[in-house]
Amino acid sequence: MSANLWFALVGAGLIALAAFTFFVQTHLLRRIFAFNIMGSGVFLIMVGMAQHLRQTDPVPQALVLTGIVVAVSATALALLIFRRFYALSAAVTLTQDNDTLGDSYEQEPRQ
Amino acid sequence: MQTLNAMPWATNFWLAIAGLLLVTLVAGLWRIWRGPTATDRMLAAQLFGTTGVGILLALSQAMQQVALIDVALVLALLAVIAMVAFVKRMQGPSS
Amino acid sequence: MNLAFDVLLGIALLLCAAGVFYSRDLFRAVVMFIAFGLLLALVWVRLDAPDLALAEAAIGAGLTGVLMIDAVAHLSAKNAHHQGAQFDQTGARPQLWSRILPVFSAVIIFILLLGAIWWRPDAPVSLPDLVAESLPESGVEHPITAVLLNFRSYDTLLEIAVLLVAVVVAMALKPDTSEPEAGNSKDPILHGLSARLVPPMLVVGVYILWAGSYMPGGAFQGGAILAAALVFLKLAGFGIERLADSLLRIGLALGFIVFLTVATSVMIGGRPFLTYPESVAGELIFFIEAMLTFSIGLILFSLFSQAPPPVAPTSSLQGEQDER
Amino acid sequence: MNLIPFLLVIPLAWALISLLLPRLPIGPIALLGMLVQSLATALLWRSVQLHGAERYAIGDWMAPLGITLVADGLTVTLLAITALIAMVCAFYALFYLRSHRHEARYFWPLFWFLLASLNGIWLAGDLFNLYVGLELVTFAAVGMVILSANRQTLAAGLRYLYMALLGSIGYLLGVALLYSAYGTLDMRQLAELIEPNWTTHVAMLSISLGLLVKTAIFPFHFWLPPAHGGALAPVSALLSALVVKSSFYILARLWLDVGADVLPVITAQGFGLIGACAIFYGGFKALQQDEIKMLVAYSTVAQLGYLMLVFPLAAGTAPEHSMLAWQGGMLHVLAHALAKSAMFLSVGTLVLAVGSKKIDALAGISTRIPLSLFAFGLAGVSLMGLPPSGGFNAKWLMLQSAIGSGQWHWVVVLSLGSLLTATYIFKVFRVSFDQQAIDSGKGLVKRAPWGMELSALFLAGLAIALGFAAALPVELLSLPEVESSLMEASQ
Repeated sequence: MSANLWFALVGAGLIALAAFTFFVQTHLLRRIFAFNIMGSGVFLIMVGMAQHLRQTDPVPQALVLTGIVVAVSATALALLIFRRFYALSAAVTLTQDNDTLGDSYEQEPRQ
Repeated sequence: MQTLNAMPWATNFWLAIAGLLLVTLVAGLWRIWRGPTATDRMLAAQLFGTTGVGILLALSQAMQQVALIDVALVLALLAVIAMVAFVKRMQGPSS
Repeated sequence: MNLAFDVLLGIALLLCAAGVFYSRDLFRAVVMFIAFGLLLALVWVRLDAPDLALAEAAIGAGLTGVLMIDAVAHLSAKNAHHQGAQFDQTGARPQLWSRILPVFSAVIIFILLLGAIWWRPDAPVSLPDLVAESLPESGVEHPITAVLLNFRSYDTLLEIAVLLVAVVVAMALKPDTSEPEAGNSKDPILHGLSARLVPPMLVVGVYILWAGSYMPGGAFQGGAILAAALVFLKLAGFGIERLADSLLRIGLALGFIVFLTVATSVMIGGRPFLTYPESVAGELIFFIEAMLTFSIGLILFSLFSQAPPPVAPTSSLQGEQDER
Repeated sequence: MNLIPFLLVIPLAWALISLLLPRLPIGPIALLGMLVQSLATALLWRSVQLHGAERYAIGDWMAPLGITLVADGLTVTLLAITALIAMVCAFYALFYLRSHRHEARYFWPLFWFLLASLNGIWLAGDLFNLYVGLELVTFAAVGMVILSANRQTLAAGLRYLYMALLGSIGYLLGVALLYSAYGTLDMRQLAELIEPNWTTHVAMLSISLGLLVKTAIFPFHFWLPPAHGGALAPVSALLSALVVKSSFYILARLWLDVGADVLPVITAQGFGLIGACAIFYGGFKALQQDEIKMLVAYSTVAQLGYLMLVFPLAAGTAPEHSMLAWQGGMLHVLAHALAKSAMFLSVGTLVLAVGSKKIDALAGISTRIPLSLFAFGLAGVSLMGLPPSGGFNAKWLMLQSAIGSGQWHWVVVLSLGSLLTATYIFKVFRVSFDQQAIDSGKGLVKRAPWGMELSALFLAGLAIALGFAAALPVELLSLPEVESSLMEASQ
């Protein structure tokens, strides 16, 4: 087994772990961790599998570089929205009463 | 790609060094897990950064890749930022 | 020897991920996450991808870690204000089936992926050969830079747009009344540290950018280092985010503007979109990359600095608490 | 000169203008940009109509190495509908955003980025490029949802962002597996190489799940109603009409264009089954809502279910039935886009006029604000699939395909779905025509700006007109064939 294939398998493990976490954790911050690690698992599979039995492949490496940058901006964005949400609601999870807009919903125009 | 010249035995030597450092890194992982205080964890993470630099340098010899020295350089420079963020945000005037 | 190292590294990575997920304490999860980024950088090294190792070292272990620490600090700071607010509480004890179902699906996902990796067919097309073949015409010597900024430059253009959109959303989220951050006095130690550390960071950032044309490095890695330097300056109490709003906007968009302008203006000569004239391809790519580095650095920093300060004004909270 | 890149350059340039020069009157400038954009789209449409599908190699690098853009009949149809709806929404937003000063500042850059990414997705011929396009759509759409930044929209935006990110990861995982198995990211080349094996199946499963989450198909629909129901009216219109279609478009392209040979009949029937569940579940939930925007949002959940019926009708059936289903499905995309955007725009006007989101608050408004209610009704006609309307034609084609291929269970689903749609549309009308409320002088309303009423009416009119002019897009939609004949010619 080559190193490439081994790390692709590790990537699969990361994805499974992160998926499990995503299902059982409702804490928004923990779900951001799960995204990041799941994404890393996908990146490992992308590079590891493509390079197995072949030479170093610059294409998936370039794609993953793009993916990493997209992932960090997604993380930053999710954190920003989460923090704003937290500042307004003091909640760290999305609960049922946020799920539907509910009876008490009236538009709150901002100042 | 530039390469460093190295003897065949040297490859294994440097790899062994890197492996040894990796073992200490796993030990550091345990310290992060145990804690008990946030500062312990943060210091362990800093140790991680330093060990990481060592591993990278050893690997650059073992795999004969000059570019890894750049990676080590970047890691060495940036590892400190998390510490600064920790000091400012967790231990700052707000707590 | 090689294999032993890789196996140990892989297991450490998995352990680290498990540590992130199963830490009851959020801060421990964050430190584990930083360690995870570092181990991942080592994995990229072992996968012969020093470019990714660079990016991961700068972004995963550096920037994302700071973002997370900042967020957790925000949670704990706010928690002091909210008496009885739910902090790191995962809700009531789950039912048995809701325990089994996630385990079951995670196992299924793992088995499916295992099979997909194990019984993979041999690819009939080999892009690396094509890349190597066309590399001389691309204007750069480093294949990954060639892929990112020439062969698949359209992806990169859209990716910068993604970054820009993230910043626009961040700006839109910013409260209209931004208050100065509390306790942002200059710390003498930090001040001295930044005076010694930020210049080398900037130099390394520029070096990584420049190296990108012939060896691992390039705009993203350089930009991430630049962003880290800026974040450092902000943490040390330099109020660089108080740049004029319009100036900041132009800086954020500069890379994208240059990229789009070059991409479009080559069409005047009858070339397709994003086709660099071969004689100046190398120079054009370097110019675009330099602008991108600047903008990416500013964008990533901006995503960090737009976050509300840890001690946010609690005026909007009054109504919420009455509701509960 | 080739027009294809301009469909990307124009929105990106306008996005930059509205971001960097906020002091300019960016609303009217946006309208000007939409005119330019529509012109370019119309020219491209004409050229494809005359000369057939076009391929465009970006950077002059040929397919597996570089990225190719494809403009075939389906693409130009979607480009046209995008330009049309976006233009009307922009016009509507000019009036609507007057009461939302803060939101207006960031609405326009996001609007243009969203448009660029949608155009990019319609045109894309490369798997990874689609990933970047999807992320751009997600970020811009989430940004537009949370523009008002109150607690509800932030919660909705977070839920949307999380599910969309999960979907993206699923999609990317599939792309990674496909790349490792076939060594290419170009969709046309992949169509030639793809064969049924474990890796392909897992990859397609992962991609499908990711895209189903992004398209909000039952049971992954739960993020959609709060996001679409809570956003500003023009944003809701854009999201329901176009954004959810973008991921469905990729799904349809991947299965029916690229992977037609590896799509097992059982998978296609499974897709149909969840589509049927979506139709009924969305319909029932719409019926239960007491807020008008949530009703319309759940209606989107239901209508998206119809799209999933394309798979069982088009896969593994005789070519003529398959073509009918494909045409019907794509016509449904167009008809629903027009009708739903009209509905959200008219509802936005109604909510603004009565000052409440409750359906009950609409009591007796039929005499006060008849134009918007009429637009709502016309759009409803198309959604129910009553003749003559685009919705009718779409469902008629799908019914024909279902009857022709002997799949009677889908006939039942299609008919019952229309009945359910009628029920929740009439729920709104029952309230608004409440004679008691009219007599008692309830339903006093603010005047709505004329432009808002007109925009909704215009789109609703088009949804009906599509019933008469369906031949025009349908003719172009049969272009997967042209695509493949081109393929043979190039070999």
